[in-house]
Amino acid sequence: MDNKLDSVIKELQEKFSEIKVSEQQVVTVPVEQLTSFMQMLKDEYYMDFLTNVTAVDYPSDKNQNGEEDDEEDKGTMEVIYNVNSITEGYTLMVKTSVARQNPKLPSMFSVWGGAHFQEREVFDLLGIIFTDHPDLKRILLDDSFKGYPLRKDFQWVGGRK
Amino acid sequence: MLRTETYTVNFGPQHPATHGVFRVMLNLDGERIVKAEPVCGYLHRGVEKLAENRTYQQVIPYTDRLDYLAAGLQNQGYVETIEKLMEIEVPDRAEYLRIITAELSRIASHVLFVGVYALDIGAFTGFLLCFRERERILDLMEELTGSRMTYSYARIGGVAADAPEGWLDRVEKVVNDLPYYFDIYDDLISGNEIFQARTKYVGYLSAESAVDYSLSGPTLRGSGIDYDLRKAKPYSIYDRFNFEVPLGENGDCFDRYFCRILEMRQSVYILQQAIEQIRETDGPIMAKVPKVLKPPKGEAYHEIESSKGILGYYVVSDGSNKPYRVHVRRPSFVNLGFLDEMCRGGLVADLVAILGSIDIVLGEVDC
Amino acid sequence: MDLKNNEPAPSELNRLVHLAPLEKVLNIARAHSLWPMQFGLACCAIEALMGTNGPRYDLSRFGYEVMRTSPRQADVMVVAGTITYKAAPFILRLWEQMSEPKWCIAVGSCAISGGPFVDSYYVVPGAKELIPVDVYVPGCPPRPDAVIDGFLRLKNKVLNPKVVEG
Amino acid sequence: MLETIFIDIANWIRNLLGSAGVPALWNDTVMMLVKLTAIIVFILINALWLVYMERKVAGYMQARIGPNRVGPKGLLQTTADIGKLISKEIIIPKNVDKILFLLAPVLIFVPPLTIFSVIPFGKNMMAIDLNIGLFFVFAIASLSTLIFWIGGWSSYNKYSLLGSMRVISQMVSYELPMMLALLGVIMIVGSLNLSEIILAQESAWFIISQPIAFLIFFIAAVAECNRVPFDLMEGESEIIAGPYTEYSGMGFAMFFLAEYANIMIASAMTTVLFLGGWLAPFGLTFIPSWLWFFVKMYVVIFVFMWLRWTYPRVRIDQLLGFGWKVLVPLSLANIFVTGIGMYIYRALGW
Repeated sequence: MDNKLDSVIKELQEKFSEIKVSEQQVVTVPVEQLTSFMQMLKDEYYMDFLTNVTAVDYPSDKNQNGEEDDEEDKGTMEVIYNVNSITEGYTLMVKTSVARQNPKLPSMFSVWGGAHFQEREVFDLLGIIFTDHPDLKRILLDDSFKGYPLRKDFQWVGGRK
Repeated sequence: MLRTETYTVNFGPQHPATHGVFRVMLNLDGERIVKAEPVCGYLHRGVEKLAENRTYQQVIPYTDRLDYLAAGLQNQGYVETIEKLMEIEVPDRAEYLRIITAELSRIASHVLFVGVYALDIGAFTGFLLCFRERERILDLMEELTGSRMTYSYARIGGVAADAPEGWLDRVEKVVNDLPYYFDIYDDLISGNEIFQARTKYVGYLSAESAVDYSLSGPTLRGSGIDYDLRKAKPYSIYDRFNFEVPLGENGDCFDRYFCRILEMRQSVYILQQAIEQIRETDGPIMAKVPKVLKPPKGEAYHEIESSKGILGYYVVSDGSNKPYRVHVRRPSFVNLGFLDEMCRGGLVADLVAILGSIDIVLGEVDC
Repeated sequence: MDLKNNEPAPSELNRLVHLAPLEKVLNIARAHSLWPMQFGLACCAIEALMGTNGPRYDLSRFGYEVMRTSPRQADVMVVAGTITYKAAPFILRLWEQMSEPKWCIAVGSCAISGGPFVDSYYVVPGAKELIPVDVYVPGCPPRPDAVIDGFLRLKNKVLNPKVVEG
Repeated sequence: MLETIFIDIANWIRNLLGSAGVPALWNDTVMMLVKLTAIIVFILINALWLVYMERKVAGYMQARIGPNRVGPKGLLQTTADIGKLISKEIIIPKNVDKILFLLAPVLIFVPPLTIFSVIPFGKNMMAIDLNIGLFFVFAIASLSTLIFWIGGWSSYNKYSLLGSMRVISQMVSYELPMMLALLGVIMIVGSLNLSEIILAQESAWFIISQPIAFLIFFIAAVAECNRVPFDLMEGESEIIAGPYTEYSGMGFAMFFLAEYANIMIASAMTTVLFLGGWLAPFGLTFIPSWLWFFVKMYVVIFVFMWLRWTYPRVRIDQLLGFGWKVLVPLSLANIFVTGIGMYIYRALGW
């Protein structure tokens, strides 16, 4: 199973020169190529099942991989996709990062319908905007809620007295 | 001149068929559904944010309260993720105990589903009868973990306590009794003509759209897709057991319902094997884990097959004793995504049948 | 939160008509027929509304099993579960829709004080912030026995209104 | 002695009034009032007791105990419930049609009360001996449809409206097969008088000679009473409480009790039409006729409850489809077969 995935990743690396692959086989894709990359995953590698979409906020002082930020003092947000293949049995973690100041990336709804709710959730809790999403609005929090709670700089008052 | 128009009905948040605080904004034409828009978040408690301010062990009780009907599975999913992150080897006996609690949780959850589904369709007796069986399972869990619903039994690196003396025998007895109860459900509920008329060919879900919309669990398998993580990508020690993955044929409400009934019977097989095997397995129930957990920098995504579908945990560690980010991929939440399309053209009563057959738990939907 | 705020507002007190001896008889009737509203928020609802009605605990022995789904016909609001800011307005509304006399039982830590979620950005710390609570049933979630005990305490309270007035 | 106890009481009152010099017209009026009061008390007590019985039956069917705390064996449970409901606040929501909203729960008891005045509880035991009894019963019973609808319409609530529309369609489509099924019985008896229908069953109950009619009638009766599996009107998991959603306190209690009064009527009619009414089976005439009537009625009521606690609910289109596509043709066929049977019967000269 892992061998299969290895070969898939190798092929992908040949096709997309910009992608980075970490030791745990996490693929990092630049935002610009995300849609074509994902479409290829689905069409050519039978990755038909988008399990999970989530995002992590990395303000400038925290960067997980120890990489340097391109922009000065802005930080990034990483969007993580976990894609499974029901037929082939392998699973792949795809990452992309967007600037924290202007978090925008294309929606995966056109590739996998399952992105619909999960992207809405990411938008709701982290404020990442998925362009072309058919119905991008808050899903868990009410519409009048201010701020995005899962961002690291979110300030709130708990009920503890 | 005669004129008809659609109107909007708020189905919920307080409504007996929504299984908690969940709202469906219905656009109705007479009794036909034109549009059904799910509105969730009434139970959004911010677990993911809270977890960032808790130590790794302190997160375990919060996972209980996500899917409170099958807390054992939630615990298992979370601790296995952390173990994957820290590369901890769990002792065999602990694995078996986890499997037993997980499968018991699965049965308890499915039993409740059967009852609540019967109630949704209108059979009140089925609802209460299912509690009779559920109580027996809860008794076992209470004896083992001290709690009826929120177990917090799994620990990072093992389980909280070994099985008390004679507990396994009692589990075996209950497990051997269960198929008899399932027969009763088949007689009272599944075999009922009206029940079948209400659920068969209702809420059709094609295999393609089920996969496309990332639906999982019995909802997916009801459409005939063989995708059970216990079989497809065996985690924990599921590769040691013999069992089958029940599949539906038509992808309607009845198939989704019946898949769960069959799944319970498979869980019984797994439990019987697990009890047999754990008797021969001695040893510690906890791996050597430091008191203060500080996983190395990195991330881990791990998914298990919960009673509702694929339950994934994504944990990012920054090297401190608190997780940097915890995300839960909740099956109930994702399964809701296709509700609108499934309901369109149906009647109000169909919505109840469809929503029930997805088997959502609001704690999990809203996180 | 101090205790004073827990008492019902004076206007609400005035709405309860006191007819002395008749009221006593009616109180006996009320105490033995507390119909809960079928309305569950979270985990506790499984125990408090479903488990107690199940065959083992059988709340119906006391005659409290008639779950009304419409708030108009219910007597007791069992707040079982976490109240979030999104849910708070409609819980308040449901409470206002219930007809007098009505009572409230807060079941579980979350409904008492916010429980394990008290630090969250989206959780109301307890039902007492919204509505007057008559009986608190602690636990996370409480056992059905405890919920039945809560009902019986409420029964006592209805039978002896003086007990709580002082 | 026991057989005629109620008739004796009635005669005693009549004689008492007569000996006191009350004119005959007044005497009759008083007697009528006494009888009606007796019926009202009878219905109310029975409805209360039926609620208790239902909860007990439900309890035992669900491996529970049921109410057992208030009074001996919980017998006073429903009394306490009614006591509470009387004292509850009656909410009149904004925007409701006030007059109709308040009128509906009052009117809901009129049809059951009226119907019970023509039902023979025992030999010669009926308030009014009407020669078009059967016709009268169904004419009045249809009225309750309207009253449910009034309640749902005036509530200004979408669930109520849905529920009341369901009531209308359900009642209309099930009254037809009900009547048609009874034509078989009427053809055999040749009379609409309920007493004569009972007497015609001296040799064999109509459940034996008209089994199809019985089945259709019973199914339709369950539907007319809005009981499971046809309880679409208040289908709790779908439309909250249907037409009663907005009713609180006594308004709701009236609807609640009327449901049981309707069950009593349905069971009483089943007893009269198909189970031989007050006729004693197997020659067990030492048991008074009115007791037989109650025993049979309660057996039917128990079946009603049994159904309720076993079956799920059907969907509205299935309900209507079943009524129009199955029951109506079946009842028409039944009339046809009965007619042929009667022709052969007469030709043979029995």
